[in-house]
Amino acid sequence: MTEIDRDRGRYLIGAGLSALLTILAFAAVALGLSRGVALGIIGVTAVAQVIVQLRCFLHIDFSRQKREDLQLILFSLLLLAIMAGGTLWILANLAQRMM
Amino acid sequence: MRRLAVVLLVVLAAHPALAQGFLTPEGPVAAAQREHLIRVTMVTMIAVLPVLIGVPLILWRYRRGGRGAYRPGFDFSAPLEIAMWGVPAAIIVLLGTWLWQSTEALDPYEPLGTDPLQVQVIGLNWKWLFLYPDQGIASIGTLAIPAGRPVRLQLTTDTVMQSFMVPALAGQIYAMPGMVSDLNLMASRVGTLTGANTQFNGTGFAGQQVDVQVMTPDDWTAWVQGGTTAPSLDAARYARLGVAGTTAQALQALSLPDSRMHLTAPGLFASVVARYHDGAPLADRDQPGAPGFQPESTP
Amino acid sequence: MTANLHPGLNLGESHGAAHPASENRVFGFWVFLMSDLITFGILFATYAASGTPMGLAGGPGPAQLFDLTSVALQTAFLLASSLTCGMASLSMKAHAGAGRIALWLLVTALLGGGFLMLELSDFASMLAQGAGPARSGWLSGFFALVGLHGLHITAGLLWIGVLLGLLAVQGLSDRVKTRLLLFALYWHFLDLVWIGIFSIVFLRGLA
Amino acid sequence: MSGLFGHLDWTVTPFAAAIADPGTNTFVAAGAAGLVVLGAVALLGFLTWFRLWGPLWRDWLTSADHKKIGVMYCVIGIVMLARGVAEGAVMRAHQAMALNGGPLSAEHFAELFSTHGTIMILFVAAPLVIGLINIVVPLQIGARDMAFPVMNQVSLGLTAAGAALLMISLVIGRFETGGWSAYPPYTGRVFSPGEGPDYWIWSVVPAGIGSMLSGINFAVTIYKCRAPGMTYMRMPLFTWTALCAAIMLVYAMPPVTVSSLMLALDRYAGFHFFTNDLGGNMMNYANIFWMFGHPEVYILVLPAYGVWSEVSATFSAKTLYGYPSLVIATMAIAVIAFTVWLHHFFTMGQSASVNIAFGIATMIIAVPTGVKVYDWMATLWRGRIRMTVPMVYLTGFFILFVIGGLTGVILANPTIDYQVHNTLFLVAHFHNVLIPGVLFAMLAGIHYWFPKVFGFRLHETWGKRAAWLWIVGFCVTFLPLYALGLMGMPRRSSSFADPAFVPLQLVAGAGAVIILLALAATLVCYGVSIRQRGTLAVPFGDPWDGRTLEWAMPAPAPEWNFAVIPAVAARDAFWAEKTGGDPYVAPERYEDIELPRPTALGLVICVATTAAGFALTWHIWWLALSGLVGIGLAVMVRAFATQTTRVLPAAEVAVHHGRWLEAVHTARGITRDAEDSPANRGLAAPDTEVTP
Ligand code: HEA
Ligand code: HEA
Ligand code: CUA
Ligand SMILES: [Cu+2]
Repeated sequence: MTEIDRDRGRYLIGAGLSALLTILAFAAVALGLSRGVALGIIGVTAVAQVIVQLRCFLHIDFSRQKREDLQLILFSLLLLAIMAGGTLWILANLAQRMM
Repeated sequence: MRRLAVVLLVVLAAHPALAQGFLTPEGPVAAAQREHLIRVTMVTMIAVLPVLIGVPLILWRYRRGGRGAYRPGFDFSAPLEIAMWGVPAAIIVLLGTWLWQSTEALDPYEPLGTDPLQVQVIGLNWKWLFLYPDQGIASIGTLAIPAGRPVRLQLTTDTVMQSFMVPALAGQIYAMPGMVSDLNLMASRVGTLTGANTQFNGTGFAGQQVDVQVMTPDDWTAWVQGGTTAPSLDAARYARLGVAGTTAQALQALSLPDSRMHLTAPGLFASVVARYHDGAPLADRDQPGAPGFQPESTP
Repeated sequence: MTANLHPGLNLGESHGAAHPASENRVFGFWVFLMSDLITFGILFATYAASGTPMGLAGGPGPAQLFDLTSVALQTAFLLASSLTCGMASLSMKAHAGAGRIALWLLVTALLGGGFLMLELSDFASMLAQGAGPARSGWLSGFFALVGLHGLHITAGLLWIGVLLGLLAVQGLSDRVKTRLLLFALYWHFLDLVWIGIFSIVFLRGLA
Repeated sequence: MSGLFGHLDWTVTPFAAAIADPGTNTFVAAGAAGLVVLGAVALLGFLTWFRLWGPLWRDWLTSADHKKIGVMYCVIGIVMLARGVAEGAVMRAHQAMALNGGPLSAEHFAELFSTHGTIMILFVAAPLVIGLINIVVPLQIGARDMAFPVMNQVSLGLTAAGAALLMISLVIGRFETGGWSAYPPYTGRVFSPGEGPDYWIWSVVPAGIGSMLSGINFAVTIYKCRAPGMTYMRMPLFTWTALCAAIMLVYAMPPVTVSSLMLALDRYAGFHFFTNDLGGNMMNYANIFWMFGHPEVYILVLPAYGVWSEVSATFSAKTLYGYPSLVIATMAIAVIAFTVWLHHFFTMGQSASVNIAFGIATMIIAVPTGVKVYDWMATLWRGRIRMTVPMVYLTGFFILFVIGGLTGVILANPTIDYQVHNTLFLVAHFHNVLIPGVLFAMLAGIHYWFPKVFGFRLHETWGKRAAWLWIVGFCVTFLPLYALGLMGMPRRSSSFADPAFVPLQLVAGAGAVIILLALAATLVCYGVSIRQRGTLAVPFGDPWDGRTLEWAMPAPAPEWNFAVIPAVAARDAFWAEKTGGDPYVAPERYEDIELPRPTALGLVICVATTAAGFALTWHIWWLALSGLVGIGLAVMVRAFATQTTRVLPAAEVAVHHGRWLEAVHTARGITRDAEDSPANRGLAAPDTEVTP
């Protein structure tokens, strides 16, 4: 198997997994599962799909050379969590105290 | 420095204007806030004074040609590092603890005692309207409260965002359209204080002040009584208040003898808040305080 | 330097000088995407915080407005386009020639265009129901978030146009290769954002 | 409503207002507008008369050289500073007379503080900081240029477009009146229907995008373009602070771009993000704005801290004390800065737990900041200190910034903030950190690196006069505001009713006069220095006995910075060579150097963006569309460019470098005794032992 074949395989696996996870998430809603269960499935499949695509499409992994990217992404996610999470916390708290 | 700070505080406190500031508190909340300010200032001095004193000394001693021994390679000292990180960290731990306690204790939403006087505050451009639902009166630009009784203000605005502040009593809280925020305060002594809006809201902003009259309970009852016989705050009068203008202009436009009015609609406050939530768009002419506002058109 | 060669790309050692030269650009572009991620994050948070009765302001909500089938189709289009975009990068790595790359790019553009048409027709039907961005704070948040993603897709289509032009004029030069890499990153990133959108906006709204 | 000229006609100029309604107020406005027009005409005349259009175009506007771009950033900063300082002085003069009134109208005063705040933060402090980073960082890390020289030009163009729009607002129409934070709903369409907030939006958005691009550029440059051997822990501290500031720019600019554009959607397209009705939520604006606004002030102050690190080590002739601590503290400040934004709205009504979390996070920043201050003190300690101009500023910084930081810690207590939020106490706090913290550092940094860019030193005596005037003027102007704030005077007040405020207001007004003198002294300093550039010249490039790489090359620095990329073996790379070997040896061989070709891309984007912003402000849709399409086309056309670099042959470099080395070897170095004399040609001799 050449390097190119391996790479192509990786793209195809990524697309297949992504499709599968997407179908799972949509099915959870289409089948009318209870809201809690559905949200759980949606959340898990979304995170899983992000990881799959980072791995298979964007070629991010734990290897030495990619570590810089991974660090950048993790740092960004930290700040994203602070900003988006902070916003939700603050606005929910304000809404609860003021409406 | 500590002496200087105290002297400075005393000098400032003797100043007539400070009757308005929280350094001469007229109620328990402002007193606690002042206390907190002094505590924080004093403790931070531990970290700050070494700089204020040390810098001139170092500059003198180690000036080129000065007495200090020259050690060009000096770039690390473990004890110094520990002190540099440790002392500020310890101070912050202390200050953080105080911050925690005092913020919980002084949550403006917490009533200061049982049976507080309920006052509803509506911010308008550029005046404050106070409603006393239990007494059935309203008042523009004047907040009269009895000394010694806790007061619970509930605030909203019927225009842009504002911030209601009475420094000598409790500081400030934002007021916003369609929302209700709380400010609890109490005055311990009789007197006249000033309140203001601190959130810029247009050309009349600087004049949006409030007379806070702290009265004896008897005087206050009499003041309330007088209000019930004053002209009533009906829909048309309220709509007229929405036109941007100062307290004085409003009183004149409504031809009121003083700030008081008879509050006939006890649900006024709730309806002002609800106006912004009824799912219909508000045209410019229905938005009090806006340049396009037309009082006649408001339902 | 070579040990630290920049990733995310499909250029191998075989590409010689193009490889280190593209390093800074790819890394810089990653940083840009992270900045863009914050932009989307703020809009996500705004959207999520506005899904309250106050934010809905008595207007229609997710249940009335969202069409699961259409969203599923859009998702399929975008995922497929991500794959074809990957195939374009792969053809470059395999030295398959400018024509093959251009073909894959064209397919990617068609799929992206299909996505955009579906999204716009959903927007149009929402507007027809009186559920435009001016109806409520929640709808403002919806249109800003989903619309910004749509704008990114549009920009991506323009970018494909430029790439096709470059391939035609300059062939597969090193500079063009780097640009292809950046485009691939961009397009995959948009698919990642879309995962967030269909999960948080549509599926959560309909669950 | 919107024909060929949108909402535009002659009556929107302040001249028309001054004719229709003569008075102090309209005359001040018309005078300011007149100054802008006259200034522009004078500049055009000057350029034409001295036939400078060609050189301006060739050497500056189309240049992608990081040093020139840095200088142009600084020029924008200084031009805008003149306006900002003038507005500050006018505001202080007005408030000194504002008992129940004052000379200016309330609206005019509101325009003043809004433009002043926007200008000072985004178009003075930020360009000076970004300009200085541009000039210094590649020199310090041994790079030939920024990682993306052309994008650097585009960043400059976007910032310039924002500044240009702000200047235009002085002549055509009115600016926004809701402060630099422009809170809706006040700035929404319903309550501010005019063009004011639109001017604000369209100057802030391009500047924000430009700064974000600068951040990317700096970050990649520092990550990827360091000379061999320049490991992270050998980078000069200014570079470290620049790196942290760059990363912050990348993450802190999106919020302001987003919040401004959301405000624009509300205003132009009837969205309901921040409106009163239909589910708008103005609290979210405050939330998003300060997600940018807070990190922004640390973006400004971190590079300033970097300047202090360089200055304190150089002028005490000593290694920087506590390098690892300083690095850790810098990173800590950069990260924590993203977790504190709520302290700008403690009084919005959220519960105690939220305020506590953000209050404590805010206070924690005092620890790393304190460490930095102590580290600089320890750097001076056991040094051999020369009281040069940058050191005078450093002294002012030590004493005054600590007070500003202390009041910051006070504000971080929600309990106290309920009292002093939105009062002059807050105004005193932020001027107290911004001026001694950021602007003193920029002045010190300019004095320090000026010879590297222009080849001659600045005049020491005038520099010192200016520095002391700044320090004294600052104290007299701003310290009284603390007291006024504690007395309860709200910020942004065009008048006040309490006579007790008058004495302190008068003192502050007098301070503004001293500040104007200081500005004048600064300008005199530059003028005198330019006239005496012959005696002040330092062609050998090392006037201060410097420690870092940028001092290892001639002054002015050549376009290609380094004849050969240096190999770095120690932290104070140049110092190590000076003490351990010979820094002035010819390299074994020279290589061809690739340099970016000049391009007009940045200029085109600048013009198109200015046009689009102006057109959007005035609803001139055809022009807005043309501007936006122009930007897009420019970028696309650029994608097709192939000849983007030119090659400087090794022989040419060898000649240039060789000539300099030869001159160095025939010259005699000076000791620090002669630092401030014409004998200082930029070659340092080992300093002799001085007896007390
Ligand atoms: C960097 C920021 C900065 C700077 C330098 C200044 C400088 C000054 N400011 Fe500032 N000001 C703000 C930022 C700044 N301000 C902001 C953000 C606001 C809030 C706006 C709002 O409400 O929204 C504000 C508001 C504000 C107000 C309104 C207060 C109110 O709300 O009531 C006033 C009133 O007098 C004022 C006064 C002044 C004065 C007199 C100066 C100066 O004149 C002081 C002297 C200047 C310096 C000390 C600069 C340093 C000198 C140089 C850099 C030298 C030049 C260098 C070269 C030529 C190379 N400012
Ligand atoms: C360069 C700019 C700059 C800097 C560096 C700072 C630094 C700090 N600021 Fe400031 N701030 C502003 C610019 C800046 N600020 C501006 C522009 C605004 C208002 C905007 C507006 O509303 O228009 C503002 C407003 C502002 C507020 C909001 C107040 C309000 O709106 O009501 C608060 C509240 O917490 C605050 C806190 C702090 C703190 C804790 C620091 C700390 O970083 C300070 C740390 C420094 C020290 C503490 C001194 C040195 C330390 C020591 C000597 C030793 C250790 C000390 C201790 C252990 C205490 N700032
Ligand atoms: Cu303020 Cu809700
Ligand atoms: Cu802050």
